[in-house]
Amino acid sequence: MSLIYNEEQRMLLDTAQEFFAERSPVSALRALRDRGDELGFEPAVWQEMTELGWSAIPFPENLGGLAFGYTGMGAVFESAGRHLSASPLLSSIVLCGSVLELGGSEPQQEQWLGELITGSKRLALAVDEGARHAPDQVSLSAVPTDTGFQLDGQKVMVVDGLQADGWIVAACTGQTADAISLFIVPAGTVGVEVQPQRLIDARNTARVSFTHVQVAPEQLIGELDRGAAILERALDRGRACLAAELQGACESLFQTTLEYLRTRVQFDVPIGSFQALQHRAAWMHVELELARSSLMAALAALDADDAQAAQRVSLAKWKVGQMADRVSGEAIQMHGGIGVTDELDVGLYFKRIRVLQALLGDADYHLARGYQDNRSSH
Amino acid sequence: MSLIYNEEQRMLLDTAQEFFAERSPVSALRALRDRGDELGFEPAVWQEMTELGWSAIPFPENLGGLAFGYTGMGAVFESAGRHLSASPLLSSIVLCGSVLELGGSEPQQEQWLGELITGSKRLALAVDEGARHAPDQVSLSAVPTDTGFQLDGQKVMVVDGLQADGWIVAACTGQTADAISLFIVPAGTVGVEVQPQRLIDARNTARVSFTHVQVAPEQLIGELDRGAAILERALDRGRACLAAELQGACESLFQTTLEYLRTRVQFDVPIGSFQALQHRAAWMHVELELARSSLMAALAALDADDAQAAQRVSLAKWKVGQMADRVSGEAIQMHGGIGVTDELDVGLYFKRIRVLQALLGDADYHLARGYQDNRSSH
Amino acid sequence: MMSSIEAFRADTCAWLEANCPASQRGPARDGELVWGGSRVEFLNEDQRLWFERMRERGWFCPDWPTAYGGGGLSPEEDAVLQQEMKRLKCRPPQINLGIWMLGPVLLEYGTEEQKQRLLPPMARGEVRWCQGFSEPNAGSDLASLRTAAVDAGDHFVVNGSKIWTSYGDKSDWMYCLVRTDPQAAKKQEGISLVVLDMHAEGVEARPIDLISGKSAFCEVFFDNVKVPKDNLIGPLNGGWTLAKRLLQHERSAMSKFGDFCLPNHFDLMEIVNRYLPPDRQTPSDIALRARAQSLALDEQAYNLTVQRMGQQARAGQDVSGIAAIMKLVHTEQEKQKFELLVDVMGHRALGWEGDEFGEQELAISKAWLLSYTQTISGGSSEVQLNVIAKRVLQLPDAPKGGAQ
Amino acid sequence: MMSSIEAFRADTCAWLEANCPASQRGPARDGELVWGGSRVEFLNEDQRLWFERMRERGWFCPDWPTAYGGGGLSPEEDAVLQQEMKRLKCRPPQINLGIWMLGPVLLEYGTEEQKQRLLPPMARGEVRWCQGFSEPNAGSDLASLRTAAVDAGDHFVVNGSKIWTSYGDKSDWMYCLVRTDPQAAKKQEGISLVVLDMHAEGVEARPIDLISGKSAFCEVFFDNVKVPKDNLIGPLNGGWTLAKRLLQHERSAMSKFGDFCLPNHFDLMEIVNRYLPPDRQTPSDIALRARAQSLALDEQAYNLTVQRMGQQARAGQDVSGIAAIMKLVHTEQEKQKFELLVDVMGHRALGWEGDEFGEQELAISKAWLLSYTQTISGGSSEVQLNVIAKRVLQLPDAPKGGAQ
Repeated sequence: MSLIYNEEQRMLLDTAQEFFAERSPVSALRALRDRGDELGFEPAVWQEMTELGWSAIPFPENLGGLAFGYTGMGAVFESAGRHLSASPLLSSIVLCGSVLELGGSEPQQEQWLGELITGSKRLALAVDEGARHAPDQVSLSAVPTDTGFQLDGQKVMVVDGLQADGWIVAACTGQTADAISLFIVPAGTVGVEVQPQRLIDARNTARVSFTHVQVAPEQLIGELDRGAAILERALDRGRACLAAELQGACESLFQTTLEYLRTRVQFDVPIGSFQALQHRAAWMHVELELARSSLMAALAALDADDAQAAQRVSLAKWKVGQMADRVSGEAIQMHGGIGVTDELDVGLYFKRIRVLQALLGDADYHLARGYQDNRSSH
Repeated sequence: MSLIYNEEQRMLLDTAQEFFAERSPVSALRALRDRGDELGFEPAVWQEMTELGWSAIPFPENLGGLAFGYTGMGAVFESAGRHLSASPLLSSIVLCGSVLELGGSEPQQEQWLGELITGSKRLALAVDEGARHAPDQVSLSAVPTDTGFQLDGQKVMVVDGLQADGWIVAACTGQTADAISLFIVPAGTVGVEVQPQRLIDARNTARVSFTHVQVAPEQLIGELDRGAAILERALDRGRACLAAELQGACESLFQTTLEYLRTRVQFDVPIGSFQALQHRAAWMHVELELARSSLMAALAALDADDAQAAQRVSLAKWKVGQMADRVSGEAIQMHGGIGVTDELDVGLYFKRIRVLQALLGDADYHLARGYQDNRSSH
Repeated sequence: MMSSIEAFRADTCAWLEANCPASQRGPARDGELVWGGSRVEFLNEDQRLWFERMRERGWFCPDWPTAYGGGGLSPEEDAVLQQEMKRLKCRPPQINLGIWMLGPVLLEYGTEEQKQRLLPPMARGEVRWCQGFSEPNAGSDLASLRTAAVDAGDHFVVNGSKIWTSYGDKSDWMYCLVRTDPQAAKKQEGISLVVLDMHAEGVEARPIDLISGKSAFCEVFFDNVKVPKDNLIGPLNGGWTLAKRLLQHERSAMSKFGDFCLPNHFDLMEIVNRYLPPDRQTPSDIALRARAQSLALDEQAYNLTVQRMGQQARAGQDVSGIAAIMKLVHTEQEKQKFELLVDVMGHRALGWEGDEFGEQELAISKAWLLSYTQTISGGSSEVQLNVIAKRVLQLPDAPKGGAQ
Repeated sequence: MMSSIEAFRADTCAWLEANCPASQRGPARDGELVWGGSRVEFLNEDQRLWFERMRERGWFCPDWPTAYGGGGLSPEEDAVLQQEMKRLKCRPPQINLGIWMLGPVLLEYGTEEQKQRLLPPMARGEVRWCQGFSEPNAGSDLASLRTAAVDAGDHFVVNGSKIWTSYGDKSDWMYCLVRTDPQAAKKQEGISLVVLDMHAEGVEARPIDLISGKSAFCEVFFDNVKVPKDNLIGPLNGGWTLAKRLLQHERSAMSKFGDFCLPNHFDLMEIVNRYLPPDRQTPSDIALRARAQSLALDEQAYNLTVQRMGQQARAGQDVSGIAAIMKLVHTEQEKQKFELLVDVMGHRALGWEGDEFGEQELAISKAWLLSYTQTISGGSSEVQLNVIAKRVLQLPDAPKGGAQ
C-alpha cells in the first residue's frame, strides 16, 4: 500500500495547485460570497477543470474515464482545499458519478455519465434528512405505483443541490431500514422544491423536498431495496475526498499561521519565539502528519478496492477531522484580534473547515465506524 | 453556603498541618512501606489523633462527638493529604462510624462508637466486589437461617481491612439489586479470611472473603433490605473526605513542582522561565482553584444536609479527580528524570493520588452521578 | 429610632418601589438596556421614565459630588442604594462607559475646569463615551501604540487609528491613549490620555466585520484631528498610569454590567436533549452526552469559584489567585460549550442566514463564532496565563540573554 | 549465470536455514535475547548454538573488516544478509551496544591501535558495553556535564557520576563523555570521549529504583578512576562531535532492536472487553470504550506514519519532518493508553506485588508507571517539541535580551 504520491500523481498535484491558485484563489470565493451567489462556484472554472480531465479521473476507461484512481483525485481535492476553491467535483463526479458507475444501468450511464464528465450537466446527491449525517436513517419514501414510484419526503444538506440538472435520491422502499433504493430525479420534475440552506461557508447547499413526485421505473438505479451498498461505496469515496480537501485547507492555514508567528512582532520579538506558542505549533505539525498518513491510507485502500476500505476511510475522516479541530482553532487564536475579523482569510478557512468536518459524517460518526478489532491490519 | 473555612476550621487546619508535618511526614510513609508494614499506619500517631479529638469531629454530641461537621473533617483530611499521612480516620470513623451513627441501634452504637472514637477498636467497611467501585452491585449474599444469617461471598479494596476489629459488610438480602443489608462481622468470626492487597500506595488494603459465615440478628444494622440508603450517605461522606485528601496531596505536589521550576537550572536558566512550562503550570493552578471550590461546596452541602449533597459530592470527587490527573502527571513530567526515581517523593504522591482517585468511585463514575438537570442550583 | 443609614435605606426602597416600572426590573436581554448619549433611544415609555427619574435624582452617578451632577451619596449610602436596586432587581437606567470608567479617573486626576466641563453632561446621560486604547499593530502589547499627538501650540494634532472600539460609530466622545513622546526611553513613558470629540473633523469610525458577521466594534481613524490641549487628562506623557487605573475600573464596570445583562445563555442540556433524541442512544450520542455533562459540571465548578471569590473577598482574604483565572476559565469554557453544541446540532449550527434555520439556531452559530473572539479580546488567554504564571505563581522571567 | 550478489544471497539463505535453530526465529520477548559480554548467559542450547555460529562467521558485525574480527561483507552483501535474516525472522544473535554504537565511531575516528585492541573482542561478543552520557544535574542539557577527567601524565583521573546508564552493573566497559577542559569558552568545547573499564578501581554502578520499582538503569560513580590516555577516542576536547555521531547510531540501533523485540504489547481492546463486561453498558463504560477506540485509531495513524516515513525515505524524499515527531507521538500515545487501561481496570491496575493480582495485571501496573519515564528519557517531550518548532517549523529563537 503506497502512502505517498507517485510521480504522475505529484505532477497532477502541482498542476492543480497552480490552477487553483490562479483561477480560483480565496479572493474568488470571497467575491462569490459577497455577491450572494447561489450557485456557489464559477461555471467557467468548472468548465476548465473538466477540460483538464479532472472530472474523468475516477472512472474506468470504458465509461469515458481516465482510471487514474482516488489517490489522484485526492491530489486535486487537496489542492482545492488549499485555495478554498469551489466546484461540483464532489457532488456531481465523486458522489453521483460513483453511484452511476457502481449501480447504473447501461442506458443510465449513457444518458448521464458523459455529460457529467464534460460538465454540461450536473447531479447532486440527496441523502441526509436530519441534523447530522445518518445515511442509514432514511424516511423519504418511494411507494410503487402503476407507472413507477411516488416519492415523498425531504432531504437536507444536499451539496450543490441548487440549480442542479437532477438529484440522485436515497429512498426507503421496504419495511426495514436497510431497504434503500436510489432514484434519479431530473430537474423540472413536478413536486420537487429546492431551497437554499445558507451555511457559514457560503457554498451551494440545499434542502430539497419531494411531494408526490412521480418517477418512472427506469429512474431506479440498481436493484430495488439494494441501494445501500452502492450508496455506502459512493459515500466512502466522497468522504475520502472531503478528508483530502480538509487536509489541504488545514495545511494551508497552518502555513499562514507559521508565517504570522515568524513575522508578527509583539513585546519587541516575533511571537513565534514564545515557547508556549512554539509547542502548540509543534503539536499542530504532529497532528497534520498523523492525519496525512491516515488520508493517504484511505485513498490507497479505495484504489486497491481493499476489504478494509470503509474502515480506512473512517479512520481518515476521523483523524483529519480531529486534526482540523486543533489546527483551525489554534490558527484563529494565534492570529489574535486580527484573526477574528472578516478581513483576514483565516475566518473563511475556519468556516469551510467546519462544514467539511460535518459533511458525510463528523469525527464522532466515524470513530465508531472506523474502529474494528482487526489486528492483522496494523 | 460557605465555601471557605471559618476561623475555627482554619485553626483546626493549622493544627493538623503542624501535627502531620511533625508526627507523620512523607518519610514516615516511606519507612512503613520499606519495611512492608501490613498495618499501613502508625498506631501511636492514630492514638494521638484521637486524643486531639479528630475522631470525634463528625459525630453528634449525644454520641460522644464534637459535632464539628464535615468541613472541619475536610480540613484534617486535606492536611493528611499534604503529608501523605496514613491513619484509619476514613475507614473507621468516617465510613463505619457514619454507618453506625446513621443506622446503628442504640446497643450497637454503645458497643462500638465509643471505642472507635477513642481508637481502642477499629472497623473497616467492606463494599466493593469488582474491579471498579460499584456499591449497587453486591452479590455477597446473606441468607436467613434459624439463628440469624449466613454470609457468603467476598469483598475487595477493603480500606484498612487487615487487622481490623471487625468489618461492616454490605450484603444482598433480597431478590432485587437494591435489597442491601449491612452487618457487623467482628474479627475472629469463623469463615472470614483476610488477604492483603498490596497496592502501589503501600497502605492497608484487603480482600475479605466470607464462607458460610454465621451472624446473629443483632449484627444487622438498620432494617433488613434497607441498607443502601445508609450506605450511600456514609459513602458520600467518605468520598468528600477522599476529595479533601486528594486536594491536599495535589496542592502539596504543586508547591513542590513550582519550587522545582523556580530553582532547577537548565541551559543556564531556571526551567520555570520557559513559557511552555509556565502556561502549563498556570493551567494546573486554574484546575486547583476550580477543584477547591467544588470540594468546599461538597463539604458545606454535607454539613447543611442539603438535598443536593450527593450531587455536590460527586461534582467534587469528579472535579478534584480530573484536576489530580493533570497535576500528578505534570508534576512528574516537569521534574524530568529525577521525578521518576523512587528517591524523590513525587512518585509517592503520584501513586497515592491514583489510589485516592479510584477509591469510592473514579471520575467516570461520578460524572454520571454528579450531573443532574437542576438549574436552580447554580 | 432608626439610624440615619437605616432611614436612608427605607426611603430609597420606597422611592425605587414607586419609581422603577415593573418592566424595568429583572435581567435584560442584549439590546434591552439604554445607552446614554446624544442619540439616546428608548424602546418604550417605561424605559424613558426610569431613565429620566434616575437622572433627576442624580443617581446615574450616585456617589459623585452634587457639584458635578452626582447624587452626593456617602460610600455607605451608595452601597445601600446598590443593594436595594439589586434586591428589587432594578435595571441600571443607562449604560455609560464614561460614568463607569472615565468618570472616576477624572475625579481623581482631572483639573477643576475639566471636571466642571465634562462631568455634568456625563451625569445627565447626554454624552456617550467610547474607549480608544487598542491599535491594529499592538495587540496584547498595549504600550506599543503608535497613534501620535503632535504639539501644535494650543492643540495637539492626532493621526493614527484605534481598533476594537465598541460602538465607536455611535459615541459622542472618546477617551484615548496617544503617543506624545516618540523618543521616550521606555515606550510606556511617552503616552498621554486625551479626550476627543468623535464629531470632530478627521475622525472616522468604521464598524468591523468579524467572522461572526456584523459587530459593535469599530476601527477609528484619525486624520489630522485637532484636540485642544485642555483635553489632556493628567500630566503630559503620564497617560500610562491613568490607563492602568482606567482598566481597573473597566474590570469592575464589566462585572456590574454582567449582573444586569442576560447573556445569550443557551441551556446546554436542554439543547443536547432536543437534538439527540433520547430514543436513539448510539455510542456517539452517549459520548456527546458525557461531554455535555462534563462541561456542565465544569461550569458549576466555575460558578462555585465565583461565589467563593466573593466570600473570600468579604472575609478580607486575598483573592488575587482566584481573580486571575476568571476571564480565562469563563471564555475557554464558553468556547468548549459552543464547540460541543456544534457537534451535537450538526448542520443546524452551521447556518449563516435565511429562514431555513431557526432563530435560536442562527443565534448559536453566531455566538459560537463570537466565542473565538472572547479568548482574544480583553486580554487573550495567553496574556492571562502569563499573568498567572508570573504574578500568582511567581515563576521567573527569562533572564536577559537567556537561551530558549 | 547468477550475479555474484545473487549467489551470495543463495548461499546466505542456505546457511541461515541450516544454522539458525527454529527457536531462534520470530520476535523475542523481553529477556529472551542474548546480551554479549564477559558474563554472557544462555537460556538454552539453541541460543548458544546460534550465538556461536554467527560469531564464528564474523557476523556479529558483518560489514566490519575481517582484520578487526568482522565479516568483511560489502554494503550490498550486508544489506542482503539483513534482508534474508528479516525474511527468515532470525533473531539477532546478540545485543551489544558496543557493536551498534561505539564500533562505527571507532572505525571512523579510532587510532589503528585502538581498533586492533577494542574491536576484535567486541566482534567476538566478549565485552558488554554501556553508555555514560547523562548526568544527574544535566538532564536535557547534555553539554552541561561535569564528570571531570584530569590530566595526570599518562592517564586521566576521572571523578563524577553518570546516570541512566542501562545495565551499568552488568557491563564490562563504558564509552563515556568527560569534561577535559573546564575553562572552554563554550561548554561543548571542553568535552572528550573516553572508554573505561567498568571493573577498574573506583567505579561503582548502583541500580536505580524508579517509581515502577527495580530498573535496568544505573547511576555510576567514579572515584579517582584511572583511565589510560590511549583510551581517549578522537581528539582531546573533541568529544562533542563524536557524541552527536554516536547518538545518530543510537537511533538506528534502537530501531533495529525494536524490530526483533516483542515489546510488552498489551492489546488495548482485548483488555477493555475483558474488564468492561459487554452486558453492562453503563454510560461510563461506553465513554471508556469510545476513548479506547479513539486511542486505537490514533495508534493506527501512528503506525501508518511509520510506514509512510519508510516509503518516503526509500523514494529519496526528505523525512526529517516526520522523523522528528516519532518519539514524541509514540511515548505520549503509550502514556494515554496506559492511563486508559488504569481507568478501565480500576484497582486491578493499581497492584504493586503479591498473588492477589494476576501476572498481566502487575505487568500493566509497572508498564503504566514506566510509561511516565518514556516521555522523559531519550529526549523529553519538551525537547522534541523544541526540535520540531525550531528545526522543522523554523520558528525563531527568542532574541538575546528579549522579553517574556
